[in-house]
Amino acid sequence: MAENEYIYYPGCSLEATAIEYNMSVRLIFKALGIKLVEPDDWSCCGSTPAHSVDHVFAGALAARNLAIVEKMGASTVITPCPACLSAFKKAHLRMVDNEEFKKEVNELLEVPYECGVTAKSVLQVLLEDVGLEAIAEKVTTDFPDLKVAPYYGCIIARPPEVMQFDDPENPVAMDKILTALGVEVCDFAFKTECCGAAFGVVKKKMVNELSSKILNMVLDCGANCLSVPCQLCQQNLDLRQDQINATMHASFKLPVLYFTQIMGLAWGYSPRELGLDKHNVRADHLIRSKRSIEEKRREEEEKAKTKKGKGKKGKVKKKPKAPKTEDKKAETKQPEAKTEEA
Amino acid sequence: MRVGVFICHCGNNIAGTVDVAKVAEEARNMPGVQFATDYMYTCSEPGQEEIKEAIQREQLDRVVVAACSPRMHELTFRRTVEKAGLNRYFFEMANIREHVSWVGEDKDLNTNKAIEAVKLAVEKVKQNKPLFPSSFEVNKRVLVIGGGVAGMQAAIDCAEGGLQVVMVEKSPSIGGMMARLDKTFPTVDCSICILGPKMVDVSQHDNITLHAYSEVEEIKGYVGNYQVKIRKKATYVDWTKCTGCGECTEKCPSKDAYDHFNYGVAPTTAITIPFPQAIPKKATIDPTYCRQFVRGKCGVCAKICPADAIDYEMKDEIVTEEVGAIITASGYGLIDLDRLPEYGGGRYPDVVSGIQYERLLNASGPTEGHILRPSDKEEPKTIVFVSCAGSRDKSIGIPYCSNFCCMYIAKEAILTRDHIPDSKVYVFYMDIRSPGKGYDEFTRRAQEEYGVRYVRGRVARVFPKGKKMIVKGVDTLLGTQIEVEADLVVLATAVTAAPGAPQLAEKLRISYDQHAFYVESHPKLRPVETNTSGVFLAGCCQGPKDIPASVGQGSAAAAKVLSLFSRDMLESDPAVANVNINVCVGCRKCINTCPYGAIEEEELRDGRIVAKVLETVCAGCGVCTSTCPCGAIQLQHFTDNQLLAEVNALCLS
Amino acid sequence: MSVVAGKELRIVGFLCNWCSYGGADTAGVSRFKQPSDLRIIRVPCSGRVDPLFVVKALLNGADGVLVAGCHPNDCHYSEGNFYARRRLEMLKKFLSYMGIDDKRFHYTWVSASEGARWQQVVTDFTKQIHALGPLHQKEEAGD
Amino acid sequence: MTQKKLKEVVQKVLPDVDMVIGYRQGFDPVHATPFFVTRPEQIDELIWNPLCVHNLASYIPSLTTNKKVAVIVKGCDSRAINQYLQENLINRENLVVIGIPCSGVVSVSKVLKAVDHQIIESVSCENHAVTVKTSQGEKKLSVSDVSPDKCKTCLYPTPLVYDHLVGDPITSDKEPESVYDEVRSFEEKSLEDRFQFWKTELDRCIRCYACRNACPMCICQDRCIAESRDPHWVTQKTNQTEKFMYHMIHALHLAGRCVECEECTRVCPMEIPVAKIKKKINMEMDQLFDYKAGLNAEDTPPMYTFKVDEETIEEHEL
Repeated sequence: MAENEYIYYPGCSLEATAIEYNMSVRLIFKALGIKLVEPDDWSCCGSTPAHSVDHVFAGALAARNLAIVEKMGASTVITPCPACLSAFKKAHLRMVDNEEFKKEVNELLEVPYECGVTAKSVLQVLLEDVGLEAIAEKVTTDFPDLKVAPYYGCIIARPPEVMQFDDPENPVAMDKILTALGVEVCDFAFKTECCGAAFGVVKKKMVNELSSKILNMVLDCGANCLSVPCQLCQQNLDLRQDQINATMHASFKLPVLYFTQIMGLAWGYSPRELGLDKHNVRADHLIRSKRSIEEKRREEEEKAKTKKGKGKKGKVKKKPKAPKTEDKKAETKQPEAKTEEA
Repeated sequence: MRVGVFICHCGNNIAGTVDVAKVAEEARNMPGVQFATDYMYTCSEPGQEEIKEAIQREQLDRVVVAACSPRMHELTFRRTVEKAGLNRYFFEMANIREHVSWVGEDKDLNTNKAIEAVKLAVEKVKQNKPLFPSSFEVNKRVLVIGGGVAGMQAAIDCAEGGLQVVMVEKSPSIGGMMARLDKTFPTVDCSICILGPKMVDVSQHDNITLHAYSEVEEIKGYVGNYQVKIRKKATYVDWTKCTGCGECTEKCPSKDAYDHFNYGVAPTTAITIPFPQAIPKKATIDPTYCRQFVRGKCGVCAKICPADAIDYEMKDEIVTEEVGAIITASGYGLIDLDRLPEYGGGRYPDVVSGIQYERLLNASGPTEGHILRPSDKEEPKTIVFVSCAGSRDKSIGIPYCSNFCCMYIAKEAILTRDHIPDSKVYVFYMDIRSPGKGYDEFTRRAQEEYGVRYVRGRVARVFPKGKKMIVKGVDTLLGTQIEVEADLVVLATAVTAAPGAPQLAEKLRISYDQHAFYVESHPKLRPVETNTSGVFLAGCCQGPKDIPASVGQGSAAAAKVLSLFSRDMLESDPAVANVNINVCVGCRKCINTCPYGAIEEEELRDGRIVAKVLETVCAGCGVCTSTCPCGAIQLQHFTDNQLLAEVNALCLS
Repeated sequence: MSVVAGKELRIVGFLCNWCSYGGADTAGVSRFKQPSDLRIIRVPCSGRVDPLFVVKALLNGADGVLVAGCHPNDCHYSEGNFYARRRLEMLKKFLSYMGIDDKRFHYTWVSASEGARWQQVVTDFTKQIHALGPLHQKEEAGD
Repeated sequence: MTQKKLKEVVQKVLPDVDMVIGYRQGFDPVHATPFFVTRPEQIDELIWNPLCVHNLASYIPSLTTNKKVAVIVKGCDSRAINQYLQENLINRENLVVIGIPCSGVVSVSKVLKAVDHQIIESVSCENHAVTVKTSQGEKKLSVSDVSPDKCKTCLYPTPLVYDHLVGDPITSDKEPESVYDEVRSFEEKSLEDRFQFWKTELDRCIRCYACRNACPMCICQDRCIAESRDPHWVTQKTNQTEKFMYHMIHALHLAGRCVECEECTRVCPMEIPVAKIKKKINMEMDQLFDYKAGLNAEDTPPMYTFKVDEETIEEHEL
């Protein structure tokens, strides 16, 4: 298939609740002159309750889509959704190193999957294929008020042997991209902490606690919004924020943006094109003041302060000023321990 | 041919899953077998007697013992048959324990497999030829690689035993890790105070030649006669002139060099003397920071040096030492803090490693013994220690226990309470491993007398909150999650093999495990020997161990060398290559492929060129034999016909 | 006596004394259970294994041949396994040309400490040979 | 004309050497035979035509140690000389190489087939054709129709090493890749078919060792392990196993050394395509180590050296 073209699997939620993620992704790839081709007749990725009930079935759901991609003669499929991604990768890897499983799965498929497709996240291809230079080149606008906490969620880099991308404990892919955009990225400690989305329906109370911890940490690290690559996190933290405020006696007002939306903004697209109006917590106040990067450069040259990292090892990050924080209850959910699969 | 076969029960180890009687019975029908029996413990005194008697009684001329691995007992039985008057190479072992009884469950299959193993050995032994070792002289000098406490002990013991010792230390001073420690457990003795005298002994002993800031470049030869090339790295300071006065280090303008000795707790100068008790106490320039090298101009040290010892033009120098044995005490490494991102390792200055903390505690450290946290040089009030930071963690490929962390954490905790009486000290631990004399009492003192709070559970995450570091973990005894607001976090970073350990092992031709720790000949019975004769191990290069264990191994290795050198001549293994000059066509392929250059040309009277093996140089790998097209050069004891006999025993049936 | 009919196939292994034979010992000491088919011939170094031994075994009745030596760079004789690697690779590529399935011959590296790896190698290779079945039933070694 | 030029060169060379090895008419018109010229008056007997098939280089290893020898080589034969030099089996000082660019020779057995084994009365060779006269009359055969397989894939018609070149260099019109087509097409057969093929071919082998004796690289000759008892690789049994074993030995000992002169096939009385076995290994050597035997004297045969990191060899999974 052509150089500047990707097979693009949006996944169910990007057609609905997370349509703005879809919009922004398509927009930036358009801007990059890269065509996104949807596989015809793509179906559920299997990251539904299926995988907790029947591995073969879940595998087959994923493999069906991979088989379609394979038939299109492509060796890579990209998806914005971490859940789809992990479903694809899990099924693929399992089929590769377990002939038996592969057979069972393919028996359920009209088109067998021959394990010739690598699934990648939109995040990964933007970082690895497109590259930071290309991303930085396109930047036109700077938003001085924007202070972003990069929140990755639990699965985009975990388990490492499955996702094979970035650091499972301290992912940095999104940080790099945001930095390349000239956005101020805060040192956010809860990058991969569980937001509880999975229990959204059954254990509201716990979810609220977990989410509020994350939002607290956002404030603690001096950020005023979150950037996410996962629509489940987005939905959970954005849609649920009022509920969290209510149950946790907090008053968060933290916009939860897709990193692709922030890219779009920095590249000069309008909030509407990027579907920012679709969020529950609006980011308008953060993006109201903006300037062209030329202005930015000029202003910065004026206050030419040189700050150098000292010593050999890791440069010293500036201390985040800790604003209002309540809630220091020891009761929290155990963050996902590193998975131990031989 | 009169072969005797002895099947060992090895108690139940073999007899449990192999019908030894049947094996013996089958053996009796094998062509050439004169006598076969089974015995409870063939390696026992009476067991060996039985073999000797049988050799006399049955006039056996070949012996096969089916028992454990030849790597275990081949030597034992070779001696036995020799005592009974046979050539020691008229013996073969069939491994029916490690390779049969211990790995197979089905008794019939095992028995059959054992029978075939015996058949194999019988066919081989019938092809065996008597071999006679030749002897060669030993160069009674020993090379010690590594100037840590293990290496120093080995060097001193060898030197005291009258041997000439060459010590190679890669850093500018000997002393190793122990020199960096503030105190030692469980006595809380001053580390450098007890190490210093040893260091002085090393430097002043007439029998010890010290090459500091040097590394082993290449090793040639074999036990008794090694040639070692040593690279003396350029220090850019003429050590024959340098008096160690230290003026240069005060005046040096580039003050942001990485301090290897202090593990980068604070920057240092480009020209340094690592620590006050350093031996040799000489300055070294780090060209990656020195302005003279980076910017091409500076020369301050050169100007102020009273001894005019600075030499920016200095180059590495290669010296060659000839030795008869090598003790490697090349020490260990520690994983980088960056490999522990969940603990903020490498990102937050107030998350330090145990060894860095030692330097913060130490009076000659960058903080002169005041515990000040790196970020703002304030005295921390709450200090959290995290044990097993990387150790026992499959997910980063370190499944093993680092051995001494539990103890030094207890020590550092105690010292912290001494330094800062009003401090709160927490230790997160998985288990407390304190199996040593006075060790458990020590960890208890930490808890009971010094009020260190031990929390049984792992830390999930460490992150900053204001000026504090939040340590988020679980208390498995209370069954709850806990968060501690700490001022300083100390990680007991996992012990790894020393950087470059595999490369050194390859030079030494010894093997290393998947974690690059060196492999001893036998985990229980030959802990300081390697499979390369003449090369011995001491200290942490073999695996994490504490000071007394390292010192013990140092002495043990020295003892091994002394006993090796107690003979003037060594016997060479006669299982070397041998040329049949009537067959050799002089194609020189063996000469070109021999890894040891042990084969040369020889011109016969009729002018024919044939290959000639230098017996003492040949190590017996047999590459020549599999290279020779006409089979003229044969590795003794593993000749084509011997291996073919084994193949045929298995295949033609 | 020979292989137990129906249960076993004839598999010959050439193991270097320093790494792989040690690895097999380690597997034994750790009681790592393995299929019983393999018969082990001990050689000083994988470099000693003339490809002709493999051919000889396969032609004379072996259903599979396994050669194991020290990992590259970790050869007790520093270079032996480098020669072995080239020569055995050549053989592996050649066998099937003569009509002998190259799956019947495998060479690999196992160090003295890799008992678990040895168990894996033996188990997998034995499985592979059983999948291929006996090599010699059809063609009789008639005189 | 080449034969004339050849004689002039030999005239020049002979005085400084003990012998010149060339060709002369054999026992019948279709057979040429090796000819050792030691005296000037013999020079006139020398011939050069497509019947000159033997690889004369095979003779030199045994000679150059104590004699000064000149040898006449075709392109293919010349690779043997380079290979000897690589393995320093000959003394170059004592060797004068007279190279002849060769536009292809004939396979005598193919010629005989072409005239269905009639007694041949005369043979005349003119540009790229041989005219064979038998009692049945004359038959004109184009050389390319009756040439041995090696000519069909010949990349080096002009000798790669020589002191004197007789005639003008010829460049090959063959595709280097096409050289191994034979192997590739054979590998398309099923494993079983391949085995059956060799089984039937090698079944004819009478272990006369002609292929070995004719092989320029079989330097062991009468010390060959196929005949020795120590080491005892092969028994005297005449079964398939031993026949396979013998030919495997020959092939593996030539790994990275076979110069593709195909003397082995030429001399086989049972018409077994012996060279076909080696061709496969040559292909592997080419693909694994980018090595063809006998191209230049400085190479090291790949089986006698190694790289610490072999880019072309990856570990085999089970």
